[in-house]
Amino acid sequence: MIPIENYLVLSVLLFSIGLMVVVIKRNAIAVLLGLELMLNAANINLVAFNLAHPQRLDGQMFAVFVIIVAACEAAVGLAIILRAYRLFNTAVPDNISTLKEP
Amino acid sequence: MNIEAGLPEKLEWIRQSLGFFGPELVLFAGIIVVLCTGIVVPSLRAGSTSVAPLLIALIATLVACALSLADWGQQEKAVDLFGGMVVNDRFSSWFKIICDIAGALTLLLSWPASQRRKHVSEYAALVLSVVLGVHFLSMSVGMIMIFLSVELISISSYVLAGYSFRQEGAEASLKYFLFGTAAAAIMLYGLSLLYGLTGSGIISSQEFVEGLLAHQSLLLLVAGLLALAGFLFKMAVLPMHLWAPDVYQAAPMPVVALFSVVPKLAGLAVLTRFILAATAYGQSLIDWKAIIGLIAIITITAGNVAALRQWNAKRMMAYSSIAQSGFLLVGVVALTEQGIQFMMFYAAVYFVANYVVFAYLQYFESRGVLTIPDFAGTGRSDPAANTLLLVGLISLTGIPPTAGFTAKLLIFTGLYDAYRAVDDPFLLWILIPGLLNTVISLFFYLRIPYFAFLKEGESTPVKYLTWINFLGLVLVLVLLGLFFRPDLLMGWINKITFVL
Amino acid sequence: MIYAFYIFAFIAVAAAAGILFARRLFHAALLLLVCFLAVAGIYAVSYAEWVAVTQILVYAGGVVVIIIFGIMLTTRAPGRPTAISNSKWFSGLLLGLAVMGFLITLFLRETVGAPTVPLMDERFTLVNRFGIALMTDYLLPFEVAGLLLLITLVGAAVIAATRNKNTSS
Amino acid sequence: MVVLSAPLISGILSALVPLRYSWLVSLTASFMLLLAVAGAVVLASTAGLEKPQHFSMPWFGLGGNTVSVGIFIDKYTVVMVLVVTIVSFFVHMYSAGYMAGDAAIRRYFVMLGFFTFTMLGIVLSDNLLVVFMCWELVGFSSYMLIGHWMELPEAAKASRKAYMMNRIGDLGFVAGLMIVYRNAGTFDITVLATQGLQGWEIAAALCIFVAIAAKSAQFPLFTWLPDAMAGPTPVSALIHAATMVAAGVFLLARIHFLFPPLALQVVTIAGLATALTGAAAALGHFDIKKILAYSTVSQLGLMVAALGAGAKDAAMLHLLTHAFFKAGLFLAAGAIIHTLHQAQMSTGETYDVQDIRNLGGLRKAMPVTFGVFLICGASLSGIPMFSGFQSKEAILSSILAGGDAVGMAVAALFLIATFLTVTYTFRLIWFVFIAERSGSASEVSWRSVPEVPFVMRFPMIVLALASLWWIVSLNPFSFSGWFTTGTASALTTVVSVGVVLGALAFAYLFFRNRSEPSRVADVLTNTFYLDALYAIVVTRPVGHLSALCARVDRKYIDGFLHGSAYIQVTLAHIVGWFDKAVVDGFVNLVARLTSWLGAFVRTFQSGNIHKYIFWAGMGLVLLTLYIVA
Amino acid sequence: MPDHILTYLIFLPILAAFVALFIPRDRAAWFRVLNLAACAIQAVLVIIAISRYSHETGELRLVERMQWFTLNLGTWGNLQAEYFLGVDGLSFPLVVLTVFVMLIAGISSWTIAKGVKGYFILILILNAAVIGSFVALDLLLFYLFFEFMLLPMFFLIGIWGGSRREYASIKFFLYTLCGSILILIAFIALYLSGSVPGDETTHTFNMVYLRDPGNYLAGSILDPSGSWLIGGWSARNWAFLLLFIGFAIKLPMVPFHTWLPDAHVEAPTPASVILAALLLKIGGYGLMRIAYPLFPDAAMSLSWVVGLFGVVSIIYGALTAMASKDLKRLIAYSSVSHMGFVLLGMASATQEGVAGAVYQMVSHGVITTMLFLIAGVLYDRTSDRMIENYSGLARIMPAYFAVVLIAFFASLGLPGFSGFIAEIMVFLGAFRSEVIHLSLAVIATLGLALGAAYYLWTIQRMFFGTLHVRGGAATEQLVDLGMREKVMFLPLAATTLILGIFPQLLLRYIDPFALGFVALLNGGN
Repeated sequence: MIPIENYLVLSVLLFSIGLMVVVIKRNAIAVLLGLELMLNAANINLVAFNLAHPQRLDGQMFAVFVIIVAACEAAVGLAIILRAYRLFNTAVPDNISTLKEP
Repeated sequence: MNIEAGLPEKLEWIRQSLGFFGPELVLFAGIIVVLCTGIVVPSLRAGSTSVAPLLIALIATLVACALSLADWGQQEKAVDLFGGMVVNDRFSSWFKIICDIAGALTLLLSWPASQRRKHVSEYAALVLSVVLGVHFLSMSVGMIMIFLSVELISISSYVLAGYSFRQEGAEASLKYFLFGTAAAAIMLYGLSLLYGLTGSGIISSQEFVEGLLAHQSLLLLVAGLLALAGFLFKMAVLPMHLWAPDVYQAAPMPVVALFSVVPKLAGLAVLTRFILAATAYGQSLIDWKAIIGLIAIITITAGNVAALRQWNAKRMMAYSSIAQSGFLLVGVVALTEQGIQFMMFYAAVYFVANYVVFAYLQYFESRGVLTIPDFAGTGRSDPAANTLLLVGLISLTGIPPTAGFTAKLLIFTGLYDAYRAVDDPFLLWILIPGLLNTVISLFFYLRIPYFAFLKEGESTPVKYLTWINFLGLVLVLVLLGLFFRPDLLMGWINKITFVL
Repeated sequence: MIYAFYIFAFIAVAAAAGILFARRLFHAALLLLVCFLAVAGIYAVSYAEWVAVTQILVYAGGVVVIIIFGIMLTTRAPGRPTAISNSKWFSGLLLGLAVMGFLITLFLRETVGAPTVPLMDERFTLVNRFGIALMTDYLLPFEVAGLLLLITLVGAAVIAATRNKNTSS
Repeated sequence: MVVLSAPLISGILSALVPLRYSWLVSLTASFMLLLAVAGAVVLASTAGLEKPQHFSMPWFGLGGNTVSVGIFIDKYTVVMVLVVTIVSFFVHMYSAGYMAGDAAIRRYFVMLGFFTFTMLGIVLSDNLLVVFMCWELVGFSSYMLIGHWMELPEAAKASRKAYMMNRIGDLGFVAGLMIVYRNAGTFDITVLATQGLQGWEIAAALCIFVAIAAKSAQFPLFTWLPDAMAGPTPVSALIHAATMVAAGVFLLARIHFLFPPLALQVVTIAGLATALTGAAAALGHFDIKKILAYSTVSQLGLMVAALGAGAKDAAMLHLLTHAFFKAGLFLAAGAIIHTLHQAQMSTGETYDVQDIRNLGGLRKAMPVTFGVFLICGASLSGIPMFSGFQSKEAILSSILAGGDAVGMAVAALFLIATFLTVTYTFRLIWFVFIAERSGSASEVSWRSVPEVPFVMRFPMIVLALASLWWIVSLNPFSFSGWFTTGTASALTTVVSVGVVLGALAFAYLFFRNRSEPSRVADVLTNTFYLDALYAIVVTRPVGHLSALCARVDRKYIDGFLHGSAYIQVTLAHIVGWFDKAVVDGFVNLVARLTSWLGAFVRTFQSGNIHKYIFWAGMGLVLLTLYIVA
Repeated sequence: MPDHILTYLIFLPILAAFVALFIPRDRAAWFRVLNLAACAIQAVLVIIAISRYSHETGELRLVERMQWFTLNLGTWGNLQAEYFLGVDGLSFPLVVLTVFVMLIAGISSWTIAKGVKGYFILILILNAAVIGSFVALDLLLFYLFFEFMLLPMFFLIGIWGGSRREYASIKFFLYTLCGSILILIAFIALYLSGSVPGDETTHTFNMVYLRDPGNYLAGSILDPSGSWLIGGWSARNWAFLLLFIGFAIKLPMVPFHTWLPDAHVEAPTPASVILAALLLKIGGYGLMRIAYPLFPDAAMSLSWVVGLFGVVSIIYGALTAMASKDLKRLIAYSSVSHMGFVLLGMASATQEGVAGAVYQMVSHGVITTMLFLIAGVLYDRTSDRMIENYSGLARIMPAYFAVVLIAFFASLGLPGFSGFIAEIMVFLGAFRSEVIHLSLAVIATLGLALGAAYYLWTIQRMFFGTLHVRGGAATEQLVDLGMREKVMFLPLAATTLILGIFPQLLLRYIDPFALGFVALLNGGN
């Protein structure tokens, strides 16, 4: 039997690596990768916790919906990134900052 | 275990649930019809700037509003729908009604030709989907539904934020998207932990509360905070507020008006439900009130002081809306039935005042007035518009004779009452800076009238009898009316009951 | 089975860390694919076959493909790979390690509840149960997810369809 | 009522006369005053002198009490009413000539009528509060009349000084009123006379005496009176010689019962000091009106001293005689000034006509004036056969009546003052009328100066006649007449006559061979440097204090707001967050502080999405840590 | 009650303002006439009110009372606000004064040239708000009117003001708003603690109910038993202090006065007039209507503070006035000084003192109107108010000089004018008071001398001496008063004179109030 802590540690690792990717990587697509990692981390939690309640499917079902949502996010996100790329000629948000405190 | 067992009952439940889903179905139909008009009717497609989609969407929101109102009568007690994923009660109906009207007003504000340059049908569909998402969110008690509704609102919002189709629009979209997705991921992580700790995915369920009480630990606190992050993001509350000024600055004005009210109130609704559950109806050891109070007071202060030095009217209103979220949270802090009722009153008043302000900001924007110094001299050329705007701003500040005063008075009364009840000095410490912040807020709210009336500028008189003035007048009369007869609105709100 | 878990877990973390250190965006995307597959493996050993399959189909088959598509479209000069530059190592590591350390400490200190071995219902496979649940208990989320996809479609279309010359102020 | 209302109507009428007919003013005003005189005579004859009469009616409610306004008539009142109305009438008449052609003649007669009215108010009122009101109002009319020629800087300054000094005295009156009200609950003089104060008598008496001292030009508050001579001479005659300044003496007599012995001693000392300093100062001056003014100061000092010594009747008698002869002196001086001004206007010369160094030998040119001056001067000096002798005699014998050492000392000082009086009077008359001024360019023109017109001459003559002995008693050596009774001992008569004659002789010998009056001492000319002292002790400190307050106001109270804001600004400079947006008019502490905070909040808003996410995450972590901690 | 005079008084100007909305903006004369007509009708109403007012006892007259709203606060009970109007010996003279001054201000507004429409609408709103504040007997209603005065005044100063108008208007706004926030805090505490008699669950804003200690809920924050301590001090004392400071800012009292000179100097003449003659009175009125009667216990124990600050204001204001170079600034500081008498009289808690304080409010309202109009006359002609730039004006402007004399001497407390009666009553009251030390009264008398000093000095500098004008203006600009100006000054001068000679005309209204006020204070002690 796999102890639940193992799942949790794994998910935390993925989550924080995802967070690091989000903060560290400059390219918007790389940031998107990090975000996907974070979502995955949550999914691992959901699946793992569902093990405690085998007669119900909440966790797994949640995970499936998260995957769908993640796909939507990715699609819209990429569309937005592409558009920004087209307008600014870069996919690095740091180089796009017309909007900030004056 | 027989999985088929109870299947007919479940189906029956779904069938009955549909009966309570009128407004949502109307909105959904609205989305489809609007999209179809865009695709099917070639003449509309050609121009893509026709008002027809707006009209249809407007009708859809109004019908949804009417249906929500009609629901009101039957909602003596809350009804669980769709396997307990959502709950239909007066609390949600209240927010639904406000958001429907807000959606309708947004569509009205989008009416001028300058606001509909491209993709009108898609625009209308996206607005409707935000409203629909809010409908879901305000009813949601299941984590899955919470997450899905948040995402539904978010994804539509990302697109709407960039609807100016200019550079900064794209930038705002991008920032909004990255920040929003991060917030969603954090919230999701928190929700997953909460699910693990309690074993239930429905926050209003008995199981969830028992699970919470069984796990009064630091981990629960962290999980709750992570989950809160998502709601705070929707409300634009510290520390999840950073997206708001940039997005507000770039998005088209009707969309900003929508953002400043609709997702915020939905976030507030779900946050209230969440906090009610998280405190386990008063049995929890973790002092969620204090946490929310802390967040609220920091938010109010930060929003107000940051707004002080804004010269861009929209950015200023972004910070203003951040601060106002803080005031809304103060209503949650009290976490008594009255406290929440006052918060709902405040929400309604805030919504009206905010729409007055944004309606006029849009009006002035169309005349080339973007920054606050641009307002110089407009008081002379356009006194009617500026006066109505002034009333809106006064209401946001909370000065008589506007409903904003009554709302703030009630919010603080609720807080004081909570203080009396539990004798927690912390609540008093929220009360005092809250009042002081009213003074601070005056400075930036009155900066627009200050420039408009006091500073000299070129002025060419304009017509009074415009539709925007009519709209503004109606809204302003609501604000004034609610000051003189707040009982009219509170009478309705008093009918909303909670399981506390 | 526990070994399989550890192997998958190791692969997933390693691939994730690889993303962090990857020099080229394309490599990062591929590492993400590896990570996704490993996570799918973890789902598989956790009695969540349906999730695993969805993971592989949607993530590996969909998301990663879109991302790679996106990488290609944002490549400035064709043929030259997009390098990903990093910044804010300090703040990133600070935040990430803080979260990591904090949560791991909490997890190890507090008992979350021991999972039990799921009791498989013999008459229905997991897929059956999923199907029925999806059409009953989870009907509303299912519909909303559909709506979400529709909106995504519309939104992406709006964004992509706007032909905007690179004229900016 | 006629007495009271006639001057008021005169004032109002004067105001209503159209500008074009302003010559009418003097006519109507004089006529009204004649009515007042008639009323006063009737009053004097009917009211009788022995039995006081009292009428009053409620005026307004003051707390639980009622302030009434009413008339209280006794012997002193009758005397004062007569003096005021008669002198006022003659001054009105005289002014008709003196002020003819003045641009602001209407204002002049308005104020003159108003003054007479308020003066009569002081005299007739039965109520301390009303007395105080009239007291202030005579100050106001005095202010207006001194400053009548407003273009003259010294007139403007003198009027302000007079009013200010009176005002300061009035503070004492207010304080006295407060004490009276606190301790007695009423202002009614008749009630106060019967029930007295319950405690605080000395404080009340001294407070009120401060007011009296200011109004009656007592030491050390007399410096305003010489300056007040900048006003028209008839005004000086009426207000600053005969009536207003005597109001203090009158009030002192009227509320004598409020003064306990200790307070009376203070009064005596102040009176004597005034008498001596005034007389001495009169010797040191060259301005004809100033000399007369100091003479007035000195004589008032004598009256006050007499009152302090308990000689009420005698003091009032001297008030009466003094009013007539001093008014006569002033009117005569006015005649000289008026005439010489006219002469100057025809010759175009400019010299100070009031300076006795520029005068001399007027005896021949203006015989009537000389005669008047001589009679009144003799009365002032206390030469027998003139009223002044009798009233001084009355005072002296009253003082000595007690027969104790203090009385002797007071009497001795009194005689010294008399000696000085004779000296300066002689000096004045000698240099103005008798001594020839040789080599003066203006001498030629003097030969031909005309005597003043009849409207001016008549009042002078009447007043001179009134300075003779019969006004007191038919017996020129007795003061026991219609007003006072009693006899002086032969010794006092002899001594005083001796002093007077001795002084005359001394003065004649001293001044005979001098061609020009010399400066006696700077200390006298500058009236003991009292004004300089006031400047150092009062005026300048108040000025500095006022400037300080203004500075505090601008610098510290506002500056507290601004200053703490500046600190914030400096900080903001250092940090680099300061921008010009701050200087937009929200100059205040709160705004600065908050905008500093605002700048802090805004620094997170860098536009960098990575930072946004970082700070959001960090915010959550910090929030958690805060809650956990 | 069928009598709605007070309602008419309040809503007539609002109606007029509404009518003015529909008049074309270039018809300046119409607005003037409209404003005058409104004021004239108000005057007629006031005369009717005077005829109906019987002044024997101190109770409220012309009462109008309606439910405004009742808010259900759930388990906590109800919040009741009433439309509750009434006048007594305190407010009635002030209402009459308001109508009178508004009429004069309306006449003096004829010189306003720019933005006439907005100007008169603001004036009319101000009119309604001031009257409303004086007659409202419900705290919420009072606060409504109180706040309502803020913005019109802000704009009047800010738009029609002088060169530093923006600074002045912001400063005015900041100060007054801070004051009103303090007041609001106290009001909230009041309604949280007070209830309708016989119904513990209904919280009320009704001032009359809140005067009765029995109507406070036991254990509430302002429970008269004083169980609540904040920082070791009774919550009632704190609430009194909040109200005191809040109203003292409005009064204004040293050291919260610095908004006043700036606001006055920059405001257009009619606005200065309204500000000084009426708005300052709201401060004194608020103290006497709300702070003192609702917290008699705290008021009695803190009276020495009130008195002390009153004396400080008297002396300090006078000294600062003396150093002022600008005529209007001088007048403004003189207002500070004179309003100090109101504080002193109030603090004495004697019938004389209280009546004197009310009398002083009315009298100062009339006199200061004249003073500001005087400054306005000069400013209209030369746009220069520096005292040192003028000399010898008396000769070329005799009528103006006469008015100046009357106004200045009335202001410095010459008997025969209303100011004297007020001040002497205050002194007499303060000196025999048992709650403040009598030395305060003695020190305050110095204010009389200082007042004389700065006025006389001003007269000497500006009106006496030889004629010349510095600072760019030509002597020819200095024409004497015109007919319209004479019409403005005449009733004012007559009023101050009549009130000075026949004080009972006013005192018969004030005395019953003062009697009741002192009884209330002593009863609460």
